[in-house]
Amino acid sequence: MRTVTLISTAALLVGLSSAARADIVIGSAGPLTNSESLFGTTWMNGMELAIRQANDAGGVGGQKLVFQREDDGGDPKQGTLVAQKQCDNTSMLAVIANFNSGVTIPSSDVYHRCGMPQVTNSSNPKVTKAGYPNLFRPIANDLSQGAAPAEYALKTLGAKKAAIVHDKQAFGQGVAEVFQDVFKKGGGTVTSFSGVAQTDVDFSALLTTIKNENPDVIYFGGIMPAIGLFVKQAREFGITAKVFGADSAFTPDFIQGAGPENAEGAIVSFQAPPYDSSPQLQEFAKTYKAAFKEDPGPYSAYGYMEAQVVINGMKAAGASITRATIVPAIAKSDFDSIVGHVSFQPNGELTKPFIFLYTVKNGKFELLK
Amino acid sequence: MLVFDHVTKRFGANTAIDDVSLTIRPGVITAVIGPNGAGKSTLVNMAAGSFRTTSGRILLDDVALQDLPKYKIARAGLSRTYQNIRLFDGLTVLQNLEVALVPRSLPRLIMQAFGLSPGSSEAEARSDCETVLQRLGIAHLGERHAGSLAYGQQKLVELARAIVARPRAILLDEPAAGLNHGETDELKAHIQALRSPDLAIVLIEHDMKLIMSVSDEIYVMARGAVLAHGTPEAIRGNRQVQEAYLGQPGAMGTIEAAARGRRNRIRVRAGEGLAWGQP
Amino acid sequence: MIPMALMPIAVIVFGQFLPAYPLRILDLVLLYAMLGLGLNIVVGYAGLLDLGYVAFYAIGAYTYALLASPQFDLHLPFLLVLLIGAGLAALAGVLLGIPVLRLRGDYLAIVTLGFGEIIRVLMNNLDGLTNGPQGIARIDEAVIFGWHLSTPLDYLYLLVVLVVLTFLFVWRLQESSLGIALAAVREDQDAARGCGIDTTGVKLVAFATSATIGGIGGVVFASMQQFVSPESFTFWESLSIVLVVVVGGLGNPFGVILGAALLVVMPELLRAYADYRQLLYGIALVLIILARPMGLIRREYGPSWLVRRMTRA
Amino acid sequence: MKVLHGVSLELFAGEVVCIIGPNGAGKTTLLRTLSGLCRPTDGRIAFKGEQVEGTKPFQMARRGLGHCPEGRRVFQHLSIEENLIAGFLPGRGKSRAELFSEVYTLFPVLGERRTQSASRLSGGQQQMLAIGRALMGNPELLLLDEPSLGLAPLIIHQIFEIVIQLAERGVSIILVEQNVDLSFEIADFIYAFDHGRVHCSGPAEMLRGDERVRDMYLPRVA
Amino acid sequence: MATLLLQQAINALTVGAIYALIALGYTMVYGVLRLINFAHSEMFTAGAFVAVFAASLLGGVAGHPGVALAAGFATFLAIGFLGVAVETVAYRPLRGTSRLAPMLSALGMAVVIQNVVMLVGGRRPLIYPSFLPRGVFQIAGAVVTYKQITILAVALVLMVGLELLVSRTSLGVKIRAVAESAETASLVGINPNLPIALIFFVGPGLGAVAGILYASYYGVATFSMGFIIGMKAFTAAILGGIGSIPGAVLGGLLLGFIETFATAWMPALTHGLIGTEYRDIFAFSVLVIILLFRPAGLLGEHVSEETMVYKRDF
Repeated sequence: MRTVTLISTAALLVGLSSAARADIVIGSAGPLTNSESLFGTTWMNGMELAIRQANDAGGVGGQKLVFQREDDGGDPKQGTLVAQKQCDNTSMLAVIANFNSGVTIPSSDVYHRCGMPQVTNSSNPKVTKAGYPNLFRPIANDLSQGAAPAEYALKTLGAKKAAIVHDKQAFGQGVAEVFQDVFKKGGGTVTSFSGVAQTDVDFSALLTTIKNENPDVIYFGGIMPAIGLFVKQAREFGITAKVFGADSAFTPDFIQGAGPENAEGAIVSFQAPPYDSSPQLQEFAKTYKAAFKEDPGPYSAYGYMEAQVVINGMKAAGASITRATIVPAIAKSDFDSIVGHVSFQPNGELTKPFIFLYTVKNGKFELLK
Repeated sequence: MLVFDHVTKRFGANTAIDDVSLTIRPGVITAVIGPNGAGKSTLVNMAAGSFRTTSGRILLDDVALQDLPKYKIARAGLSRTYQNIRLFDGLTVLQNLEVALVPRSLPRLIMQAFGLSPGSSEAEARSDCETVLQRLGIAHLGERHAGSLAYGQQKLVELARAIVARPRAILLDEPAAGLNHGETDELKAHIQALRSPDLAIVLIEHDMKLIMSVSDEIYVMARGAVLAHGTPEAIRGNRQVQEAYLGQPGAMGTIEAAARGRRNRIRVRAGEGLAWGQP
Repeated sequence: MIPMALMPIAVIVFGQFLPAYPLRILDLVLLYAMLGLGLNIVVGYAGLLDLGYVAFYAIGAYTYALLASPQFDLHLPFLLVLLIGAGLAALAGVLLGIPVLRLRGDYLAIVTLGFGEIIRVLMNNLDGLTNGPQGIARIDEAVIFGWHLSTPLDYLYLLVVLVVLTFLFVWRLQESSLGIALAAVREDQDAARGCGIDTTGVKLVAFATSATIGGIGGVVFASMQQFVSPESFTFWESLSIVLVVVVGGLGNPFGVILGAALLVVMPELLRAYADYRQLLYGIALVLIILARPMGLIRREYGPSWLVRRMTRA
Repeated sequence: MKVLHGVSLELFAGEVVCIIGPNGAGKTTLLRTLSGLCRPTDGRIAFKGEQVEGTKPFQMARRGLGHCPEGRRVFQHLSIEENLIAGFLPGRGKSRAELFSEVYTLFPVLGERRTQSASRLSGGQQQMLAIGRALMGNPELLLLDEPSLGLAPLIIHQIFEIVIQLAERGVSIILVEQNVDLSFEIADFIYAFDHGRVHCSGPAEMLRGDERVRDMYLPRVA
Repeated sequence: MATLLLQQAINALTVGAIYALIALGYTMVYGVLRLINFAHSEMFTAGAFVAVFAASLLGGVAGHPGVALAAGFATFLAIGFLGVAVETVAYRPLRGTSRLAPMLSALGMAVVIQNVVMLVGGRRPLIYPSFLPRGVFQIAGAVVTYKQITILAVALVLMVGLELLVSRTSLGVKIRAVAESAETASLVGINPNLPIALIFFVGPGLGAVAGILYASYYGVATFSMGFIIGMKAFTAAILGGIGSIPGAVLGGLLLGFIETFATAWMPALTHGLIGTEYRDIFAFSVLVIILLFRPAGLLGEHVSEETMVYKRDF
């Protein structure tokens, strides 16, 4: 009985390792089934769009590109498993992974061991600390994401007092801390720096305190739907301070969730110019909607751009396209993407991180600067 | 010697046991009888530590039991059987008995589990258990799961579990309930065999034939108090006891008469005789 | 005995031929088998439902993460931290056990659940100590007497050894007087007390022992991942370990190992179904439980049974 | 009425049949099979001329079979009156009020304590409640499983008097009892069981007169 | 100060009422089957999504109380039937095996339902159309919304109705009889499957209503919102004494108050040492403390060791 089990397990495990072989496979891993799966799927849809377009244009070096999505469930343990699976797949030449910093940190270790070119969307500054040459981050990290709003609040709005709230998650707390540092250094006062439970939907207790502090601005480091609810409840409490949010709030859902009248005037940072700000982005949004029957998600444009980074790298890799040749090719990236100019520092960070601030005006996002 | 010394138990406003004193001497079988709700079970449960006494003391060979936790009472040498059988159904009969012989000190248990102390006591315990099972004539059931046994056998296993740890006092709570005459006779023999100079035996029963034939001393309880105390003969003749518990001597007669009266009126099965099944 | 001894050897030999990804899966199977064997002491042997087992696992993992990483720039040796982690987990088990073990059934379950959540929230909130939600990265690789463990195969060796030791230990425990006492507690706590068993005491021992194994599992996990963050220690993780035990077979070490294999491999097999993966996992789970409500291998067919059969044959 | 499982027995309307025999002889199982809690592996059961094997217990109850299980099993968390309400079956010829008053007349003590929780009753009273609860279904056949278990002699007498009264009213009764003396007194017909078989059977008076039966089943004179 | 307290009390009451409604579903199922129904939290989520669908069939809820009521009722029925179906498929075959098997089967069903909601209802947070009347009024300076009043009223009516059903009607007697022993109940002519089905109809139905109220109150629904709130509602049920209907109500309200007041005052009392991020563990800490003193919850029946034979828990 047990020998049978053993043999069948063996067969199973061997079977698992021989994944589908294809011309050139680009992998991706992110949350597809948990509470963040909205971000994960729409992000990957963006990549898929770029890859389809590349294939329509003849692929890379005559070879077709195949896109493989993997679910890491936002769980570090699954992230490393997926990373290993992708490493073992010899036809997989690059990955765009992961979405959560907490997953990217352990998985980048695995990718590094097999020399896999890795393009990540996770923004925590720590991600690039290990100094892996195969890891690239073509987006602004939390440092710029938190800094830009703080500077705007200080300089343009002339704010003196800020209340900071975050959701006790790696991303939310990260940007909130940066905001705090920059705001304090710029001479502002932080009246309170509070965390809320990640699943909170009721902020009335906290808002009571904040109301008494009477800050000029409030920074909320967190994601939807929490930020929508927060803004809504803040306004219902009669708090009129300017509210700042991070990129995950850059979605119509935020305006709807908070209610257009409440969201009015809120400021959101985002690493891309607005979808209607350039013909390319408008085109992207249209194509996306045609392909996936829904509006792009907050990270779709990043996904698209990150896939472009990989594809361009492959094109530039020369005659033999391998993991080893793609890495230096990506490092030399130098092109204008739909969201901004991409070129990397030696540590894999963008040379010039792009960050844009938007404000909600008449129920729509409008570029501030 | 097991002594209940002015024991009182109240449940809220209800007084279940009212200033009861009993002395159960070792070497004799002491029966406690009385109508349902008289407080017999409460008394047993207090001695075994399931209920706390409201006041009074319970002593086993000068050890005060009333404030000890249940397991310490068992360790002090008091063991019991239950009105509703409470065996460890998922364990074998032998394991059921071994439970009563598990080493008392926690460090020793841990040492054994970690393989740091030799398992000699385990082997010893096992042979003790087998001896007891043999005495009760159920040695062949040792490896069976207790839950799978017939009711009568379970009662015997429970008795075996109660005596395997060589207690100083044993409380038998309705051991004959649900047993038929043959089984009751067998039980009677086992109870009589328990009699030893350093064991106090308390028997709570409704089966008067068993009580009268096996016990040396009887306490009759009613409404939380001792109604009478004496030898079986004295109790049998006690009028108060008859009224409160036994029923009038003629009671059986009235049932018989009623049954006969009815039987005369209904049709008896025609042509039915005594039939014997095939063995 | 011989086939049982052959099994770990077979696993190691088998591991030599596996690519890294299945090897990592195998590592995880073994890790969960070990956690399952530990939890099984409480759930399977003593009949107490512990829904917060992940707390002990987390304590082990964070112990290693704090004592062997750049976080405080401490780099204590693996084996030492293994001992410390196991000890801290045991201590946590005792500290939790003393107040809660007199609760029965589901009340105990919910309090342990609460404890698990409290530990996770603490890990998430004590930023100064645990780095909060950011987690602790770049944890040291395990080094045992000069042997650097870095590949999945290295961890396979370590985990095989640990699982074998755990297996032998829990088997020994099950057969010892303590095991009998725990079984009595499981079957009828009050009657066990009436037989002179210090039920709170033995439950505490079971709780602490199980916590210790969880702690060791945590230390190994942290060294294997080289990264810990509160996300790895959610309530769902506790439930997964309970699933390993119950799906495999309550109280049966063989069952637990089989359960770990099934529950770790199944989601990996379902990877191909991307969006439907969790849905299919849920359906499979229900079907497995409906098919084998008492677990894949029933309690009585444990190692002792096997040995009896082998010797008889 | 028939049970076949190596066992055949029958009962006529209005009869009191008693089943005796050692523990583990299958007496309780027999009753459980009759009321549908167990399914016979083989054989047939007919009740009021209809085949009923495989019928669910609650359907048997609705056909007029009352079962007082071993150990009484009153609903401890319910009041006495609620226990009786739980046992009431509409559409069996008598209204709830009628049945209430019947039960309270038979067992005045239940009437006195009707709002109290059943858990506060003594063993004898619980047995009365269990019988009363079965009577709320206005049964034609009543199965009594060891009604004397754990009861004081005085109470046993009271309960058996009630049993006779019920029989007088035309309720058929199957009684499983360890107390052979009493069984012999009130039964019309007796089946003695052993090892899942009918060891011997016959009218009570005939059995009582038989030497072998007395040796086997009646207590030796103490 | 008094206004602030009053305001917080009103908020607490609203949240507590929602917890209580969900807790009822847990406690009823537990009372009858001794089963922790992990799938219940997903009934709550599914209810919120189904209601929107039902309302859209009826032409949208905006400003039309009749539509909201009809959609709510339809949802109650739909989720009720879903509950019965889940019981039939996933729990009934496991009756009488082990206690853990149905519990984990319920866990599997929770995963299934959540993923179905995700795949059908979408991953996007659903901006929730309010099923409740809008508007506010003031009591002693505290702002009370009509939403809050409606939530309290709906919860109150449902809870009182349920309590009356269980304690006063003969159907309730049957439910309680089956809860104590399905076998004995069947012997006295009760078909045990009916009360159980009823429980699995009403419990999820109430959960679904709670889902609608919750989503309407906060204005958003996500497919994954059930898990954490389910866990808290279950805590509430345990807190009140599981199996007891008034206990679930008390537990739910208490939990609402603990969370609201602890998050409001704890940061001030501890000078910011313990912030609102600890919200989730206030509830658990209180739970642990209460259970230490009352091992069967606040209104749970204390079972004496000797009157009830407590064999194997799991």
